[in-house]
Amino acid sequence: MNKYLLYPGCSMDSSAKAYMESLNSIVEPLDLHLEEIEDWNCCGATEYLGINLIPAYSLIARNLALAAKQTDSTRTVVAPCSACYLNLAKADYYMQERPTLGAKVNEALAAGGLEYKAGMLDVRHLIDVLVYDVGLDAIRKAVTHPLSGLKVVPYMGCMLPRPDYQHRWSDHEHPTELDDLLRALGADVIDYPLTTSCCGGHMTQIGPETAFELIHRLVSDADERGAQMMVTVCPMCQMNIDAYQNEMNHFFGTDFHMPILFFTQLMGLAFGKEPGEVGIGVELVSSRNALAHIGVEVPVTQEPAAPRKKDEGLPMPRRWTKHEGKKEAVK
Amino acid sequence: MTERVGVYVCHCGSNIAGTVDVVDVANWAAEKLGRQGVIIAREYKFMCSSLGQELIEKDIKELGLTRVVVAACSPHLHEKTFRTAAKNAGLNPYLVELASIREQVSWVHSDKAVATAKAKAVVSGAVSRVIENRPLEEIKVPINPNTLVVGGGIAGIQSALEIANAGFHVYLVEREPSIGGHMAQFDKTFPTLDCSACILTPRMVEAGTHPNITLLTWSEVTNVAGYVGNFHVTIKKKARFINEELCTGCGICQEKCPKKVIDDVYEAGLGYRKAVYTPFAQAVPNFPVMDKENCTYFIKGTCKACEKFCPTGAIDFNQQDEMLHIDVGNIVLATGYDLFDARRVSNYGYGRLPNVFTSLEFERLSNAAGPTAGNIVLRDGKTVPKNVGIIHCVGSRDKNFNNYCSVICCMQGLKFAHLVHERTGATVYNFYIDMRTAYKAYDEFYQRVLEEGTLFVRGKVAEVTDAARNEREKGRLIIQVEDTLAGKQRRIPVDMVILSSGLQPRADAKEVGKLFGISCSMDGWFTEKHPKLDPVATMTEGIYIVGCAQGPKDIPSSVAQGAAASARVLDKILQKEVALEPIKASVDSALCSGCRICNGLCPFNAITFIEDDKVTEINPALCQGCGTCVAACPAGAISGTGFSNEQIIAQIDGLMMKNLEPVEA
Amino acid sequence: MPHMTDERVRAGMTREEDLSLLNEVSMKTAGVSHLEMCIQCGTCGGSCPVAADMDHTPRMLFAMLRAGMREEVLRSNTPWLCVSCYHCVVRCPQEVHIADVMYTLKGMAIHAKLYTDSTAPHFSQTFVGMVETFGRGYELGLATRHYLRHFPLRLPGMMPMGLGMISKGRMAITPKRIKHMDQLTKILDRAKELELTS
Amino acid sequence: MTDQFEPTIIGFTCNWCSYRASDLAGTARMKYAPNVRLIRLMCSGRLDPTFVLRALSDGADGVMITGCHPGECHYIEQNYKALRRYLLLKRVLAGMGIEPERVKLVWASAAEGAKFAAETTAFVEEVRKLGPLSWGKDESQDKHSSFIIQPSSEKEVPA
Repeated sequence: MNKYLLYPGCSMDSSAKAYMESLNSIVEPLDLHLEEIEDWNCCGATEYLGINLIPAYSLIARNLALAAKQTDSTRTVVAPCSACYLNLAKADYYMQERPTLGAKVNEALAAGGLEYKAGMLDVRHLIDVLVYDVGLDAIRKAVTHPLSGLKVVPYMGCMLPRPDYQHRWSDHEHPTELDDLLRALGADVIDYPLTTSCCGGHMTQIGPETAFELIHRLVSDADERGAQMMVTVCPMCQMNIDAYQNEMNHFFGTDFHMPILFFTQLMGLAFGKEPGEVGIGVELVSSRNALAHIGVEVPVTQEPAAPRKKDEGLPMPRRWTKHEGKKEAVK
Repeated sequence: MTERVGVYVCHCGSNIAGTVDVVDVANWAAEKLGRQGVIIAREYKFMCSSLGQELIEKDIKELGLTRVVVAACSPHLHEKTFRTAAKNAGLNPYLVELASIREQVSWVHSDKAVATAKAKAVVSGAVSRVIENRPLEEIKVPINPNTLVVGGGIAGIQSALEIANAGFHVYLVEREPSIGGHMAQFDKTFPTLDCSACILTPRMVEAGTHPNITLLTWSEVTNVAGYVGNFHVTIKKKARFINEELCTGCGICQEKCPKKVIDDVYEAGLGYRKAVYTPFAQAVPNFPVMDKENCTYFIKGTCKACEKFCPTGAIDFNQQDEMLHIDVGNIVLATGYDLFDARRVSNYGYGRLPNVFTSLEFERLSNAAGPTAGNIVLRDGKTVPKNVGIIHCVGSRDKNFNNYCSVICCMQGLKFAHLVHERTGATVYNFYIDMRTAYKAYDEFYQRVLEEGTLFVRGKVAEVTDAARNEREKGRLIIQVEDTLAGKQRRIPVDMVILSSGLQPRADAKEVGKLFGISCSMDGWFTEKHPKLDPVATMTEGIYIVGCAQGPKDIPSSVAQGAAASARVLDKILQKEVALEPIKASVDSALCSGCRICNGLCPFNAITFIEDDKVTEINPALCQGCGTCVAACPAGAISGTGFSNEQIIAQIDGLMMKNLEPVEA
Repeated sequence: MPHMTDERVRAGMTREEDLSLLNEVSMKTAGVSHLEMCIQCGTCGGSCPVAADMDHTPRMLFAMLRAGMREEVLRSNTPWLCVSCYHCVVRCPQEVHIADVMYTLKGMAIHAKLYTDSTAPHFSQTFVGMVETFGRGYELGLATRHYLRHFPLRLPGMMPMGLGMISKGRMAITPKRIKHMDQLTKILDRAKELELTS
Repeated sequence: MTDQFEPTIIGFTCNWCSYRASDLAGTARMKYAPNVRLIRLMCSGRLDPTFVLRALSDGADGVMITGCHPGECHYIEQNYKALRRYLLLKRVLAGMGIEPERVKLVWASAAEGAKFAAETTAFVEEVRKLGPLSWGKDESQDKHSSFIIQPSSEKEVPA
């Protein structure tokens, strides 16, 4: 049994409610137990930190302090939102790196009768827990409706793999966790070089033209590579690419139609859930056409054998993995 | 017997006397330390001058001093001076003790009263200690005139040749099938653009045929015992599956071998070799080796094409690894470097984007004897690039990877720019943080490459991507960088990217260091005895480090170090014997309880347990004198000369003024 | 030596007290900033996805910090454009906590009232206001307030999207409030006092 | 001069690093607290914990142990043994009713004269704060004068 404390974050019951619904649909097949932190508050997103220091970290730390009171069966906090995950992880890390910050934040918490000893919780993102704790094997076992034929680009976004205080991810630039998970669901995963490029963050609110440029880069490259949809792990990424795609099209005079779903929605579908159960349909850029590709009967196609390397071609180096031993590197 | 101690307090001009009341210190010593045996205490302007030394020598002879304390500077400066003076006067040099009242007192304190008081304590400590000193003799051991050189790159070859040419025997051990090292992979060498093979192969042949050099390739050192002058080395000669007596190096076996393997070593992964192979045409020795892991016969039990076609019957599938035991007096380590694994910098796309190459790959690409016969082409094997970007500092000067500067990359980048320009006419960009061309004729080469029209962008490249943003970028590699001199971000589309990967210590440098009893720096390079004044020696006597094993360096420096180490080795050989410091540990077998606590403590393997007698013994020649075992022995059976318990305890008591008369408050 | 100071000023050199700017920014940054370690390599400026819209690249901003150019730095739009993508942070060879320094500079600019475009600071402040009132984010309230103030002309174009969000239940009409708002208020009030004393 | 307590401290140095660091501090004329008196060993691994006890029983108020940084030991790895003994020693001291903070381990390379000076001064201040050493809190003052410590009375756990 996998038990965790859940920090949902504000968007999970509003703009990203599809994320919450689909998450609820997969806890049972994966034997996942999520206990919500009581009376959690907003993490401050990327805004609070830009205004002040101690209040911003105290705001975040209140959640950590509350979670610390619920650690009877687990000390791992799971956040499905990348920004929330980063803020919680960052507060925990900096309160240790700068003890004076830690002391002041605790002084503020004390005013509310709370305290938090930095380092006592593990802050992790939902996909981290799914890939490394639940495991790809268990996920593969739960798949009843493989997504074969669905061409997806995995979009990890920025705040998940970076700055990565606790070294949880396979890479900062091209992490493979989401690729691996989508492959386990049977989807056709397209190598997406922009997988950790920025969606614009809060720039959709304060500098829309800057944000449109970033959204355009992501969507046009995904389209260029033949993706039928993008798959994300972060409410802000989903919101920016989904809700602002239309405006972006107006701005550039383009006509992209690139749906973006949460990875949990695809997990739900692969586990045999109905589209309505996993929040499909609330996205503004409809995923209907894309999902038709797995709705229709697609004969199982044999993967074509890799063509024999032409003689004049030069061999490629092996791909590097984080866990590769130093010795193997260069003989 | 009561010792007769003389105390000599140095003024060092005003260096000491300016802060310490030296007259007071001398008078105090004569008065208060009399019970300790001090019979004379003098102060003098410069004790280290010949007059000062004569003063001591005269007192030793005339007053019959048995112990001498000189309160002056650090023992690291003048201990030897005063020991020699004592020796000249007939006193064992180890009965002299220095009290450092300059570096430890006058130079670091300003209050005269406080400084004088501390100087007295320091003198008191030295007096108490010197009484416990015992006469010691330097240990002399003979030197075996044979030398082991490990690593057959240019540094090792140079070192071996120097010693061999002087008439002494050298064992040159190389773990690859041929000597030559990284230099054999290069096409041209900077800044003169000499053909690498043209200058290297004559040296390789000379080393391979030299009557004084025993060449052991496809071999590795597995064990080292002994000490300077007397090392016992075990070498594993890996089975080649080729009878070297019969093989003529004709190459038919390689031709007939049906198994093609990617050559990760010599061709840097960019080309193929066979399962039986010599890495390159000019290999020394010219015998091939069989790569057991890839040979079809060893995998499937059938094939033997090589055996069938070998005209001399030299193929021997039954050959076994062989263990050789040799004795040498000195060891030179020239184990070289590994190339930084550029796949770790994932934002540069090596391993993901086909047309990103490493520096070693490019060396092979541009080499006339390489997989493309020197044609600089993309990974498709045919397209000539029109735009090429060369990225400096890949994995170097970066806290995420290696902190240090890899020294050669700037010049290497310039060399690549020149070669690309010369052979393809492509537009070439160099992306650098700082241009470092500090060596003879190096900056001139930079000027030349500038003249040729290479474009320079000062900025560490942020990423190499194939995610195009416009038509101009489509289908190409885009180098995204801040042009820091223009203050603007640029995206430069190119066809080929070359990563000037840094150098890093061999993956097994730590284990190799342990094998030879030398240490590595934090970065993993072998640590030299002194970074400036003794860069080729190590803290372990008789072991020398040359070339990139000691740190990143170019060919001229590697050659210079190879030669320098040989001079040191020859110096040792010609002395015929070596004097070892008599600071050693020894076991009193009567006290040893055989508990073996000390057995695991010695990193120099000086401690052995004698099963028959159930006691531990220490080999004085191996012992380096650290004293760790002395401190650990629960029975007090181990004593350390020069730093005995008695000496140290006495010094503590002395420093705490427990030796005064009458006891002062 | 008063004439020395005059000469320094005439020579375009910065005043002594401004040389403390770098240190001040470092001290106000969460974590250890490593700002003093910057080698001006430009990895940050090269990595930044929005560098084109910045008046100074991050690297240049750090050079200006070193030079004590307080006003120019705090007026720069660079920190406000930072999207917190952390590309520069993980790539920086000197481990400078660039994104956190940007947060610090925003705070200092608000405090010194030195920002040029008020959109971003107002957005942050509106957001913070919502959080301090309800303890949770309130997207509808935030969006309407923000757009009315800064992008009134963009509103009509946004309506279909906004309506879509509301009709699909992705934007709540009323804000959610946490149970122990009083506790959060007390914590934040104390934190603000501590902020002033630090 | 004020009446503040001036502690006496014995410092053990390694011949290859920290002793040279103290030399360097001298050559560079860096001023530091004069309360520390140094003893040179070949290696911090030579430090028999009983030396520390002897120094304390002789009247020292604190002991500073210095050696090469981990990984930089002249004798490969003997400073790690010093570290182990140091940690053990602190427990022993606590058991004897002596503040373990009276003993401090400092790594200083031959290049770190400034660090050596700064650490020395800092340690003197720390010991000054602790006040004069009194042996065994519940024992009488004069009892310890008969407590003579000889080396090699301690057991060591095999490495």
